[in-house]
Amino acid sequence: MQRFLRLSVLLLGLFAAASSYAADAPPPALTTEDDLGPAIEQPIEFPHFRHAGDADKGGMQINCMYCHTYARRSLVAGIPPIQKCIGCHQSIESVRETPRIKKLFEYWDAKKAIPWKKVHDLPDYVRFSHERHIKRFIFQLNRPVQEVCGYCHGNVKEMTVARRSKLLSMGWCVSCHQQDHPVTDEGGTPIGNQAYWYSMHKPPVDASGIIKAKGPNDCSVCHK
Amino acid sequence: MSVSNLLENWSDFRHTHPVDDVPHNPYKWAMSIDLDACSGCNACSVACYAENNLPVVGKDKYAHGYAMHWMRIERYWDEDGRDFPDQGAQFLPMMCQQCEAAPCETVCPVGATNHTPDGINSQIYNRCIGSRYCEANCPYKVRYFNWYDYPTTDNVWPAEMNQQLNPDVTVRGKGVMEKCTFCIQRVTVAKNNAKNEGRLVHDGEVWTACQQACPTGAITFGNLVDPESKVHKQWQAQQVELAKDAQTKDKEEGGSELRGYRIFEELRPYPSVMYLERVRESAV
Amino acid sequence: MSKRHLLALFSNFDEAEAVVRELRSVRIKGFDADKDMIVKSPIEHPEVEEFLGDKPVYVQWFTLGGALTGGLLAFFLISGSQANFFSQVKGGKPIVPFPPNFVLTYEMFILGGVYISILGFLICAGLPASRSPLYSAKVSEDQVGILVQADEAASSTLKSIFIKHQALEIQEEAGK
Amino acid sequence: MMNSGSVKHLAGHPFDRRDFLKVLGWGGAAVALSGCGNGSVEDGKETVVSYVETNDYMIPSISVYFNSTCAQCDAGCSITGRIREGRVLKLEGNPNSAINRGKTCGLGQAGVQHHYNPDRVREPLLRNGDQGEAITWEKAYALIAEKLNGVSGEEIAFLTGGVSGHLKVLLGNYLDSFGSKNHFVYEAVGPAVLRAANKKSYGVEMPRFNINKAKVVLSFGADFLGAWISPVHFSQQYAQFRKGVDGQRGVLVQIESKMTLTGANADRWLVVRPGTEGILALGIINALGTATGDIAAAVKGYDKARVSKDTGVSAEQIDKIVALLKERTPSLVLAGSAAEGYAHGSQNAAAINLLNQVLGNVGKTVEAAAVVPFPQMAPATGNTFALKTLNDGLNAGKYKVLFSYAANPVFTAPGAMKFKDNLAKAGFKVAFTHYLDETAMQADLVLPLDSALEDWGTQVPEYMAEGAQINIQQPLMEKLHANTRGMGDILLALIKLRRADDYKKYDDYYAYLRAAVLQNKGALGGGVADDDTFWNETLSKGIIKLASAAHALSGKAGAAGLSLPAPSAIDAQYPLQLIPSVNASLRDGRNTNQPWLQESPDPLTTIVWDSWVEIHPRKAAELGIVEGDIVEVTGKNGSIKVQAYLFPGIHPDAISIPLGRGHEALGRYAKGYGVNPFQILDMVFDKETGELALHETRVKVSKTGSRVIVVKDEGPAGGSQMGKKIAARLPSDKVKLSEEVYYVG
Amino acid sequence: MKDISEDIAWAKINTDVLKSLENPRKLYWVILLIAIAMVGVAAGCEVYQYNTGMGVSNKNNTHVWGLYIATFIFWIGMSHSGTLLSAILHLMHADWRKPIYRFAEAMTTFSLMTAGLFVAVHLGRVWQIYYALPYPNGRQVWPNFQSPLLWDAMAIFTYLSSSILFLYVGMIPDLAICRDHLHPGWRKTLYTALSLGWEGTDRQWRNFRVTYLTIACFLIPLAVSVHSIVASDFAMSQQPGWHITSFPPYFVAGALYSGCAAIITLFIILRYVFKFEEYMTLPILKKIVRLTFAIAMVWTYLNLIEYASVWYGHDQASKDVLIQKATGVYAPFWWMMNFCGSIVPLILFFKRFQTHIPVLFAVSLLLNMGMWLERWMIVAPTFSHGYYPWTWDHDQWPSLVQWGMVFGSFGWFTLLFMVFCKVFPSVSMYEVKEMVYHRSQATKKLEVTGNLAAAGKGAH
Repeated sequence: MQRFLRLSVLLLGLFAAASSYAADAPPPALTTEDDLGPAIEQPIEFPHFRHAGDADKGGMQINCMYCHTYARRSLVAGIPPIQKCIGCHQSIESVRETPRIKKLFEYWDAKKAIPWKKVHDLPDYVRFSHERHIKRFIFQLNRPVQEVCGYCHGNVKEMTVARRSKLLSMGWCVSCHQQDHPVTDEGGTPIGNQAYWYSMHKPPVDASGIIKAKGPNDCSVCHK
Repeated sequence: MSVSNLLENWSDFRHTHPVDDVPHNPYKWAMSIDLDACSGCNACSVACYAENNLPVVGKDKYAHGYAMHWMRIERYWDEDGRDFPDQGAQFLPMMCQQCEAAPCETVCPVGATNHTPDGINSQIYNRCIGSRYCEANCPYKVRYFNWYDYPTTDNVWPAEMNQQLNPDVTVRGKGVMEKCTFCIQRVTVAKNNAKNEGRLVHDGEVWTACQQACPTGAITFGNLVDPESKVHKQWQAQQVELAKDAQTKDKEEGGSELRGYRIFEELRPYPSVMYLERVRESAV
Repeated sequence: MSKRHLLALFSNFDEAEAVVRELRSVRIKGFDADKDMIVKSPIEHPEVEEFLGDKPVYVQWFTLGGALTGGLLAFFLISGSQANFFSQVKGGKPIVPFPPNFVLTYEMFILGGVYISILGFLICAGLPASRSPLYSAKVSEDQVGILVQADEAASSTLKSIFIKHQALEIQEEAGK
Repeated sequence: MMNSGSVKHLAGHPFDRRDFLKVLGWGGAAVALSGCGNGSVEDGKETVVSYVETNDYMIPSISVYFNSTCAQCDAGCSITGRIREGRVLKLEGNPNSAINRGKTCGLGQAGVQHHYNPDRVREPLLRNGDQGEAITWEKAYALIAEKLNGVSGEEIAFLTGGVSGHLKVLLGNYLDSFGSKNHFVYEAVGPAVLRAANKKSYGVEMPRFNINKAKVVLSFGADFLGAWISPVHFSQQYAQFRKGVDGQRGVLVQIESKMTLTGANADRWLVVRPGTEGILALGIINALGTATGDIAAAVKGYDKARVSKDTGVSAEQIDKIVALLKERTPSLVLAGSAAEGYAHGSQNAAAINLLNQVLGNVGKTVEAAAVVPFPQMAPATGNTFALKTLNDGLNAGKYKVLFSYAANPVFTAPGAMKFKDNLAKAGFKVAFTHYLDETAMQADLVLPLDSALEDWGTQVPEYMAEGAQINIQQPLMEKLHANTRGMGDILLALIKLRRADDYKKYDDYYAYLRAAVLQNKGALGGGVADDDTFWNETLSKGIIKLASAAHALSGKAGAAGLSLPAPSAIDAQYPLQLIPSVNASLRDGRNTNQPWLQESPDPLTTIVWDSWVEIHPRKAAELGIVEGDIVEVTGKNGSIKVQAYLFPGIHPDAISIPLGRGHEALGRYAKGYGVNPFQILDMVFDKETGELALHETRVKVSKTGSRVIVVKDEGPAGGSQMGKKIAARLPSDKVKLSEEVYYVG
Repeated sequence: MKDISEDIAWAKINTDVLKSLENPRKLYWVILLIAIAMVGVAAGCEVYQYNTGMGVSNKNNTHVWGLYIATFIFWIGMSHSGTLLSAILHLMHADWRKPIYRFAEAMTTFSLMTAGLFVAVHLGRVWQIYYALPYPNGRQVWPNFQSPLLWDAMAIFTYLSSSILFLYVGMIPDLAICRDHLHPGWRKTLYTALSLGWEGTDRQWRNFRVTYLTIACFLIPLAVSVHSIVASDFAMSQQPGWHITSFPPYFVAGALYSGCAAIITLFIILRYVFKFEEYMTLPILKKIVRLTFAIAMVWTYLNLIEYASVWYGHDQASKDVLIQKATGVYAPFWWMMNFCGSIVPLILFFKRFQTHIPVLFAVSLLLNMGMWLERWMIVAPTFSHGYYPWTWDHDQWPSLVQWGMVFGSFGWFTLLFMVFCKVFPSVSMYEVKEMVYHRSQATKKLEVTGNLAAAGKGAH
């Protein structure tokens, strides 16, 4: 009898715990979770750490958007045209004869596009806008570029060939979208001359008068 | 968080849409279609095929009722028993009416079709499991189901043709329900541009594919909330209100001389498409 | 003091009843009729309970608890999940609508009731049980068995009572 | 939507521009819903191909827009292509053009399907028995040179559809190089009779019709909303006409024997006995009573009773029309192809034009069109008389080498003409084509063309909406197939073989075109702008607007020479008149291989993917025919079997079969769908112009006994609303349009 | 031969019933093989449909639902009679239910299992069916609880699991019998495990009785709710011909009706196949038949009410659908349904047919066909003749794939049922004993009062 009482209490407890988890589940801290994607072999082993890495580690601290120039104005970050690589590298004699650069010039001379492999690939029914996220976090909230890009792309400045290091699943996106981010300065002035509107809830105003809002929760914003 | 969220925002969650107060801000996309201008030429329908990656199902499948025309042009004859249709025919472009109280939304078991804050009845293809309840409950029968796998096994877009596919619109595989979305991909682009400039979308900034093609300009699309928009002005001039199942003007003695009406208003789906009645000359 | 089990089989309830009454009335040292006697029968027989004396059943409390938990849990779980980050707006309906949630609450009320009743039954009836030391397959056929547990000293008294009432068979636990 | 900003960015070297149209790796752009069987793309394997070099405005995922000209029909609408990652995705109207003002028709929308069509010819093909053998262009040019060697100009014939602009100039020069005058311009369903009649009545072939300024439009079979001349332009005018100039809504009365799309939109659709449109026009003139002089004399005999008897239109109805025409001015009378497809078609058209004259519309709603200041570029308009001449010549064995471009006479010539047989008599046949159509199948050498969205060119529309304009055609994307060539490039290559010195300075047709335009910079409105700026601006606008004078318009043609035959008696053997109808999207059948058009329901019958014969329900009941019966339509020149559709909008003594289907070649979406009524047309010609009288075929209809389910959008309720308020309608005296808010365009 | 209306030996009950578990007759194998073949047909259809797309079932954009949904409702309805027999009649102490309720309950369970399959078969993307399950997931998206389909899923899940539990709990004493009286082997192991150590002690019986009663009490409202929720799939929609207030009771009546008819069919089959003549006696059959007749009349009444409310109602569209049913392409089926549902049961009114097995067999099949047609006539005509005239489609005819799946579902049901009958006792032994006991007690009392010499109970 005792045994079964214990069993029942246990079962009931599990049931209650599961359901309270289901209803009250805190957003899993997915933004920090690492989920390493497959290692990818690129036609040219591009050294991100050299270009974007910190100076003390031999990097040149080039802004991500110097090369991924489309990110701030379109859905995709884009791969720069070879033109861009050549623009710098034709005057950098020191590395001219290294195998990677030689390969680059081979492509350039043949006027052939480099068949880069996709690393961060979302399903085709997802519409992810680099532009919106960059506008929001870099230009409005003034967060550092590498940090902002790193939310999704991980610590690229220490990578050679970029490798996916975040989950990029829907739940992972949501974990960030459902957090409150400031949309106004104190006193309710919109940051960056932005027009804000909210779908269902009036966003909460905190003590300093800053309004914070969640990211969009409307399915059709991200799904096409 | 959810239960506390529930309790904190109880009144929000109990808000009945669209009956209680102002439902949409700052956007409510709506349309008006002037049947007197519509010539039934089908340009809108073909434009829709081009914009929204609609598959051409072919003769056999069309015969079985698998046509995927999100926008269909219906042709009605007079029913006065005369030998010849001497008042011409009646054309009606019919597509998803983007109902405010859409019968399709409530019945979807997985929530693949929801009401957006912009007042569009969104269809999330990747969420759809194909129960087809939405179409069963649609009074207008304007939802279309992918009965076959058109992109692959049916090879609707053989090599080269597939390069025409619009990358902003998902190509639907088998088992998915689809319908007119008011060209939501165009709306999204316009909203993005407006946001960058810190403003709202202007009237006329976003056109639906059908509207853009329509040679007679019978279709007007815009933001019903914006008092300056054409569509708002038309709805206002026709005294058609969104959240009503019968318009005040129609209740007046002697009937209305305004042309605006919505189809099956009395079923209370509160459609977002207002039609303007066709006019026929009384002198001849 | 070690106890021994005795199982007696009877051909009908009348005989079994008589045995039980006698066992309850006689005082035998080392044998407590309320605790040490179990009647096994092939069918459910309400009279057995009458002559065995009033023993309460608690299953219904499990039922009540289960049903209420199920119902309440359903309502809050559903309402809570409707009010999550993705509030699915349905035109013409509030995000947390009552009629559908009540329907589901009703179903979960029953589900909880049934599940927990079964759980309660298993607990109260002591199932699954390890097999008792003495058992006869005849009990599941057509005979009524009385299993007693008594001090060794009392067993002969008990046996005589059984025999008096035309026990068809008496099984005795092997001595230890 | 329109990102006009990016269009301005066009400044840059033209070579670059073509480079930018390169297709960016679009693996990721072919969006798909991953599901069972459709592999997910999330395997990190997919490649993303970047540009080698690029310009600032080419941003992946951002669309750019380039202007060009629609080549789906000859109306000359300007289009704007939406281009993303180097692929043209969609065509919209170019708002700069007065012809279509940013609008398109369904046919125009399907232009991308012409471009991406899987059935396009990709290599030059040389006949080898029944097979086409792929050869190189060098070999093809050499072969042509060889075949032309020693052939006199008289023995060379060049058959084309309507051509204009620099292509026409180049073609003319090429023929000149042989001293050949044998340029046959053929259009199967062009308004050739109308041109002649207009020339006589108004002094110009193609005046402007201001539907938007008219209060009443009386249209004798002119399907101006469907397939007549410039439907997108007229549709826009029609929308304005419906709103009215001063709040008075325009009234459209359509008079025809088979309801067209325009007829379906009319306030009053009058069914008229086939061929008696002219009689009705004269009857109306008579009833108006305002005509004087020889006109009055000419119409004297056309009293209401006779007209009513001849045409089947009741006297009461004529009175109503007359009253309407008297009350509301200006009006506009249009003579359409339905009135012209008879042996007396020219007479019909003249009588109808006379009505315009009597009503005083000439100069008001019928206006002179602008003159194109470069006559050599003005469109060479086609007709069927040209084909007949060519056919006779072929039959007589006059031609050794025949070139064919943008025409498909094997499909569109009446079967009785035996064009296919006569074609075989030509020694060497070269077809410049996009598809292996019926004519290309008969050719000895097939040369694949660039699609209209890959090619350079200029086009001068025949129907000028406002001032004169030249349309620019430019590539909207990189060539899909390496071995196709633009028609201009081919002609340039061929002419270089003849007159190398004159043309060697032009590398390609693009260079020729650019040079030719810049040469006339002043006349083309370039002013003092430098060449590159002017050229780039021209390309960015997509059209060149020309300042030019209008033609002189005469409104006093009178009734001289007008004689209309009495309606012919019903032929006992072939009692029905066959009306081959021109469908707005399929027309003469050149676009049939575009699946959107095949699947786009015919507006009136809602039938898709097949042909049908329209029969009036009364007639059908007489013949015991129900919908879906396969009937045999037999004329003097053969018969075709086709499904029946009961259609109330047709004269009971007529039946109608749409043109455009019934291909035996062309491509997977066209071949084997429907029947080709061209094949059974009688060889009757218009007495004045020699044009083929399309509507003069007489047939009989018999059941074959088999029956099919008609594939159409309309359900079993037919066109009935079943008492529900779905497509509603109000009489005009109940509506105050002037109080409404409306927007046109 | 003695039957259970007389006093038969309890040991014989055990032997008779246990005999049915072993050494199947040839006929059993024949039926089983046919059933497997039928399931094979359905499986083939499903594979084809899964790979090619739902289009092969020949539905279309107007007729989005077809036989799958109709058959789904049919099987759900079929399940109700088990509950009726085991729960309602249990509460009413109708002891004639005892020999037959076990298989009726099994029928409930298996028809629910069959119905559940149709939900999956019907989906366009069955591989995504987990989207419809409410479980905490990484996407943080929940299904739409407003959809009657989800209520359906919930109700069916509750009903199915409760029915299985009810069936199982009621079977525990019998499993103990099996354990005690079978030779060692896999069966014995199975029964030992499943009988949970049941020994028929007073404590077990006491709690058993209360639990059984409680679940029975729950099952009744549950069964009613299940079919009224299925009715809500239609009644909650807006379509003409579906949006009818009387649908829930109408569906419930139809459910009980088809279930009773199915019980008659299975009764006759089992009686013959397992030679249960002594247990499934004609008086019991007569009682079921009378019950069926009563329910038939209730159904007929509700059916007529539905027609009447549509006919006198104000909704022209609904009226059109009704007219379409009676005169359109579906007319033969609609009239057949009315004939089978309302006219055929009148035969049961005649006493001589109430125990006439061949007639009853035929009638019960006809009744079930009528009920199946009823479901089809609810689903299809509304699609073919809905609100929007332009999309009317009167010509839709289900393809062989649909028919194959419907056909196969009967095989699936039979398969499950036949396997059940061989693994578990299909007659409740302990309850038959109770029945026999109570009857003999009653007889004894009669004998005592009538001073008749009496033997004790039992056969010894």
